[in-house]
Amino acid sequence: MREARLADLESSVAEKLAVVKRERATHAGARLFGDRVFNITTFLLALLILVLLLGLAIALIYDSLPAIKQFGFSFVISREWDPVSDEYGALPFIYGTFVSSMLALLIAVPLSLGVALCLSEMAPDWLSMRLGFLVDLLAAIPSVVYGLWAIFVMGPWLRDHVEPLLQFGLGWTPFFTGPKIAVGMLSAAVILAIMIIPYISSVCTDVFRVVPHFQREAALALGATKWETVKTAVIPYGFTGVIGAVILGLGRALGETIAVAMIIGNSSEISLSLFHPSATLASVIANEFAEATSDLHVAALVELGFVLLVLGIVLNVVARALVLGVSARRFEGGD
Amino acid sequence: MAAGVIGIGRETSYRYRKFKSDFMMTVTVGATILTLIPLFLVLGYLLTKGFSSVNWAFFTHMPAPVGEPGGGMANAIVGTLEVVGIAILIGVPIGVGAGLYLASHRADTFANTVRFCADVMMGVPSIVVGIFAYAVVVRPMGGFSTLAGSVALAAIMIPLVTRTTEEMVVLVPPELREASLALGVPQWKTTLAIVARTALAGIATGVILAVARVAGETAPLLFTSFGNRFWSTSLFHPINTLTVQVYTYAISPFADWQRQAWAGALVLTALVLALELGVRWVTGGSAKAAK
Amino acid sequence: MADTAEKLIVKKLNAYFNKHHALHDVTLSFADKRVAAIIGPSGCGKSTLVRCLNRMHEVVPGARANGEVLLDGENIYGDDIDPVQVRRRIGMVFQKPTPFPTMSIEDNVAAGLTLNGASISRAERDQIVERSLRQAALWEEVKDRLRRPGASLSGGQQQRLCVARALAVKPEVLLMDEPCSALDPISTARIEELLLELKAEFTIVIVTHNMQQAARCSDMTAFMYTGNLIEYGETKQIFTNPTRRETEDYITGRFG
Amino acid sequence: MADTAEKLIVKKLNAYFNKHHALHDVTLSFADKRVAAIIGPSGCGKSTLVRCLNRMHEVVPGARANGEVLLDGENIYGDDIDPVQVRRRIGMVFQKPTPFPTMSIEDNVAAGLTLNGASISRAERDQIVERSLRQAALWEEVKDRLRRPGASLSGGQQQRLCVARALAVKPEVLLMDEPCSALDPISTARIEELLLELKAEFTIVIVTHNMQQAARCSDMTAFMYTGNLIEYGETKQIFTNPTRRETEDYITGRFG
Amino acid sequence: MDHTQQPQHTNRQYEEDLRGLRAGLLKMGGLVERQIAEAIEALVNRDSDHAREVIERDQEVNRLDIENDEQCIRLLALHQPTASDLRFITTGLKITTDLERIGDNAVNICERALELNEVPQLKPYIDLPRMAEIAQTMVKDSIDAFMRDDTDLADQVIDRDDEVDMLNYQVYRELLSYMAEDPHTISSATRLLFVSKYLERIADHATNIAEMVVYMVKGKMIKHVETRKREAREAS
Amino acid sequence: MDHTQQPQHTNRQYEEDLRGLRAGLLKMGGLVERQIAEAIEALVNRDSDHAREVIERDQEVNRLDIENDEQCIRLLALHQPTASDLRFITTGLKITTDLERIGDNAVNICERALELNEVPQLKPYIDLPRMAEIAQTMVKDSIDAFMRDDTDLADQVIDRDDEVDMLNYQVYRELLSYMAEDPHTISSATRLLFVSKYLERIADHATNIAEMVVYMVKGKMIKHVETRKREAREAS
Repeated sequence: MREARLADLESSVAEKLAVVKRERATHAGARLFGDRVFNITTFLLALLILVLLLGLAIALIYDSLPAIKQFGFSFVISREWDPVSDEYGALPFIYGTFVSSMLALLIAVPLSLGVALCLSEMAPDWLSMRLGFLVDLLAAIPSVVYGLWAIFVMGPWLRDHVEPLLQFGLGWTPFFTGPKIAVGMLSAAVILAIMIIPYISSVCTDVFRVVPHFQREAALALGATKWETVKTAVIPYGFTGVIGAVILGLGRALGETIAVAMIIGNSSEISLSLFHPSATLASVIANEFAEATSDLHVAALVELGFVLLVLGIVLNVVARALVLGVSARRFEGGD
Repeated sequence: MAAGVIGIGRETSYRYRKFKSDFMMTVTVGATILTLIPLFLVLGYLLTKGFSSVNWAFFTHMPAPVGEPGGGMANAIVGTLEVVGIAILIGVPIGVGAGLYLASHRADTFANTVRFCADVMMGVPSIVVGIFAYAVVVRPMGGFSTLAGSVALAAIMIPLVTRTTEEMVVLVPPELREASLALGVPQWKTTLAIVARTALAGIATGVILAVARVAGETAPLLFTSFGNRFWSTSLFHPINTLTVQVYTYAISPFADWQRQAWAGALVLTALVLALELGVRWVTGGSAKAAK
Repeated sequence: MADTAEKLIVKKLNAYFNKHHALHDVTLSFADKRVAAIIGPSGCGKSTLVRCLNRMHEVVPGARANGEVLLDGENIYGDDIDPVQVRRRIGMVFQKPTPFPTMSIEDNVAAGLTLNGASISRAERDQIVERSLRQAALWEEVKDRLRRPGASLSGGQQQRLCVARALAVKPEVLLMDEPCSALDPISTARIEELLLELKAEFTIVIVTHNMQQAARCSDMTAFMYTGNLIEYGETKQIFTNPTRRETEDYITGRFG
Repeated sequence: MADTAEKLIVKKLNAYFNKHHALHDVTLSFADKRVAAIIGPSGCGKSTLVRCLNRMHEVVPGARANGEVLLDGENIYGDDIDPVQVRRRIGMVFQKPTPFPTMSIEDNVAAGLTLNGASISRAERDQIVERSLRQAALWEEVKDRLRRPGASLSGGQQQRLCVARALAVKPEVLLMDEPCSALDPISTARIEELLLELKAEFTIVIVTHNMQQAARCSDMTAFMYTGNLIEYGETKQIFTNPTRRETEDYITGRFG
Repeated sequence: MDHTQQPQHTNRQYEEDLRGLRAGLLKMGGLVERQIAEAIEALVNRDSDHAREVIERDQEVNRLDIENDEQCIRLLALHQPTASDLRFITTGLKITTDLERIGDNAVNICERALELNEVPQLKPYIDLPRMAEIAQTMVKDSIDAFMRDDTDLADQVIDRDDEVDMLNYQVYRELLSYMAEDPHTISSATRLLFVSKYLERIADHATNIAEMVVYMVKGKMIKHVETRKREAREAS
Repeated sequence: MDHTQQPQHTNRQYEEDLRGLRAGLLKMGGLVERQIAEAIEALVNRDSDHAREVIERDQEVNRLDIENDEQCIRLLALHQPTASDLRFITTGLKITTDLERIGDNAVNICERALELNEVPQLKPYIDLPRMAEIAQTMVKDSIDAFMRDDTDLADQVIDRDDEVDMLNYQVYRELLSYMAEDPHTISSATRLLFVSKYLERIADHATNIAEMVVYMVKGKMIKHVETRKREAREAS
């Protein structure tokens, strides 16, 4: 009984398979059609990304044309930024961007490496997961929230506790002179550092975690201590990734807008003192764009945006070159 | 004779090596603690300062004029959801489709160019994307609008989603693709039903993280969706968002507004963290892979 | 058809990876209901040969092949032949077990049918799943957990699941590309045993870098070297009295 | 010291992974200048045993071991013994070749020496590098490209590079944990040949899942099963006339 | 380590090939026993046709010998046997040769029988059938010992060889006296002498098999210890 | 496929073990040749001490037999030989048995010699030394053929067996006539008959070796084809 039913089933299945096969034969064209439609659709979507970036560049160039025509190259070397007299030079913001970012990296990179090594080498798995999660939370907090906290909590605290100390110890240098106020270059750099640490440390942690366990074991088996293992096996193996992480952090720092705009003080003066208010490319756009009335002012701000875009592209290319260079040395040798 | 070359006497003393190792490893622990302090401080202030201003009115009322106490951010909350929602509708299909394309064309020049563009886009400061949206949407349409804000956020999301999708799909072992082809399944169906399906969890995670990221953006919205003190859900008018509202209130000199800013920040942070936590809860902590 | 008819006849098959000429004029034939093993040192073209037999070779960018492969007399490299169809008649199992991770055990087995949109009833589907799993000697081990994910099985079970999946579409020939190289000895033994059972119904071609495996479970053995078929004959003859010096040297462990 | 003195004596060694008891009271000894092979099915504890011999076992979280392992009579599990120092006397080579990818070939070989920043002269360093590479039978192949990265070598060469690296710190015992399982047959043959040369100077313990490999190149063979040492004896005796039924069954392919 | 009780090989082809070898050897053993019995029968009954039949049937023995050799080599080449399996196969390889030579000896007996049938019978055969019976049992027991890994039985076979040697010596003395009495009988007697010698050789081959069984089971070569003992006895 | 010209094995231990087996077999072959020669020398010279020496030396042959067997099994167990190596080893396994039995036959000759020395010499030995010489060369050539994979030489050995058979028959006829003439010689004559038989057996063993060499080289069993031919000749 059961056998008979099974046999029936079997033959009906066989029939259906045969039908499917026959259909296949007649629908070979349709099948290829499916492949073609799919390929063309995804191709067009990919093309859209190309168009987006090109459009971005073209729109920025086009909108900044009045400023480019007016100031030419002097735009990037001029220290004057005066909307009242329609006189625009970007140097203070380029300086501000550069200094605040570098300072932030200086603070963030060592700390990030420390965090990454602690999470990948020291903490047991369960703890490492939780700590890593907390660090990632730092990255998730919106920058406007950091800005808010910086204005009301961090800035005043730096002014009251850190800046006097710095001035006492290092007041003889040009970097720690002038009145101690809550907003300024130093505050901006510190908040930037706090904001980029999770990015750098999270990438570094990942990079160190994917260092194969056998690489560590190889070093341990040679009689290495924990630190020697890190030095011999872990850091060199992840070096490329660490570079990538630092550049990623730098990119963040350069482009960060709102938190910086809220704490840097927005002054278009260039001062060596880190206590002095300053401004970055992004912060000045954020502050002035919506209120800019003169066409030249808007064009100048767009041109600042264009400078930022160029910086972003350059950084990306440099990162690629560095990373490729490192891996090329690794895999092809450099004698 | 080479025999004695690495005699123990020549080596740095083992005691010193051990000390150095322990010291360095302790330093890393210190760095971790130092890093986590700001997190707890930020969260602590948000909770203490924000909670006192969060009440029912905050969610249901419109912003109050200067000098009048009370009021809320109802329009900003709805606005944020609307701007971000439309950005998802624009950005996710493009990002996922382009990601699939990149994943199946790893080596050709066009794909490499697109991949490069996506990477550059990710590195472009969000405020620059705001200028772009201003140039292509705001100015042609004659004014700030919800749509302009969404376009800006979508432009930020697209490269993120594209690259996540590609990476997740590439992680799918090529053997799976071959196994499916060997069963006589056509290419496109293999890509969708096997490869993309296998990477789905990762792709979804990436998408959610991208959403969390743009939901916290302020800069690109400053001169696209701008801000609106009144109720608006129209695509073509300015719209209020949490981030812009918090920014405006934070830099205002009024204590009432500053209090409101803390409350807004708390809600905003809660929203973003909820997305992050949700992803983590769903994927069991493997959200890392999506970055 | 007689039991030992030639199921698959390969004539002057050449294969390339871009400029690299990977197979040179390979000519041999595989008998129905027999296990044929292909052995040879790494890079000798044994995997390429077997991947040419169901047109999987050309899936890799830059790879192409020409020559004839006759399946029951029909050239699968003919102009009007759809490779997708060929692959339904000639199944394949790979080096690494490749269960589809998002699918349950039974969905994996039925994947070849459902992905091609065959409309089959639940009962039919269940029956095919059971038959295929039985053929792959996996039924007893998994019948109580068919809904569990395929990836929850051990490596050896996963490989047998892949065999079941290949069998579900009722192929005539089964190609296996080093199916045991990722498995432990016990799982390997299971797969080898399975081979002996499957040959009652299928034509089997297995690529292996393990000479002993070829010796243990094949009826015919082909020895390949630098893309050439050096010798093809009965396994016992190849292992006790090969006619070519190259085979002799390889078999007895006298490598270059 | 006589040539066949017991170099390493293991007494009642027990090892655990968290709750799992991986080695049960293992007692055996390894003679100087001999190759001992450890065989057994997957999960029998053979890798665990060999990793206990230079205290690499405890590197894995949750892993611990107790018992005695006497190296020249000194218990390496003694209270005042630091594992880091033990590992300089007992070298190890792993399953996968593990050259440090960022280092050149010569830096890889010298890695064990320069770990702690010990200052050795260029000449001394070169000399050790050459000696170690010669011992590992790799010198002729790489002497013209010592500055090239270790990862540029083939798999088999990488594994010999790892052997050279282990030898550079002049260990007394060399442990090998399935050193050939990731290699092709020709590279495997090279490593096996190397073993025969190295035993002139070192005590060698090799774990292998390949019985034939143990047969080919060891003097003594230990058979392990479910964490127990079942039998230990001369390789020829184990393979022709084992005393324990379990060994017999495993050796002749009568699994479970 | 009785083979019949051992767990099966995981590789079924291997198991089957081993079984094939066992069957081949058993069959050959049985055939050879029959050859011995019938050769003596042909001799005793002076039945030349029967003798020719036995000679003809030796081809079957030779065929089995080749088959068993091939099977052993097949097993060695394809299955890489070790331990007890290896000892079984190498012992099989040697045993098949011994069995084949026993077969040859049966043929030789028949050849002598044919020659003897040309002349009148010398005397009634008493000792020779007895020798043949013992030799035949020894062959049977040695094969049984082989199949059952039974060293006790093998030891018995080895012990019984003395009996055959003694009978052989008796026959020899008896025939010598016949020849001395009547020189006409010399031709027949020497032929009978050879028959006795053939039987003694058959017993020797059975002993060899038994010794190899002991080696196979215990993995220890005993044969030449025993041989020397035996030789010492013979030489005395 | 001369073994000496083949490329080396990648596994040096394997190569060494194979060389060890070749050396062991060569040594045993040489020793056995010497045993044959000296046994006949002892017989011809009626030198009992010499005969006892030969008998004593058989222990050495037996030792080598065990050694070679062990080496073959070692090779089979540890190196999984195939193809020509496998044929070489299995042939070696069988050859060592043949050589050992040749050694036994030499011992038997000496035993008869000792017995013969108790009584006066029957007649000068002419055919026996010639037989011995041929048998000895056959043994030597068969071993050479084995070592050099030389089937031509092996064929020669097989052919030469006929010569020995013929001589054996001659000796047999001659001794029969002696016995018929003088019954007192019966005891000695039968012993010489046995010696002749032993030599014939030695030649048979050499022939067996040669046949196996042909198998080894050509991978084809020829032995029983030849055997049948020979048997046909003998029976006629």
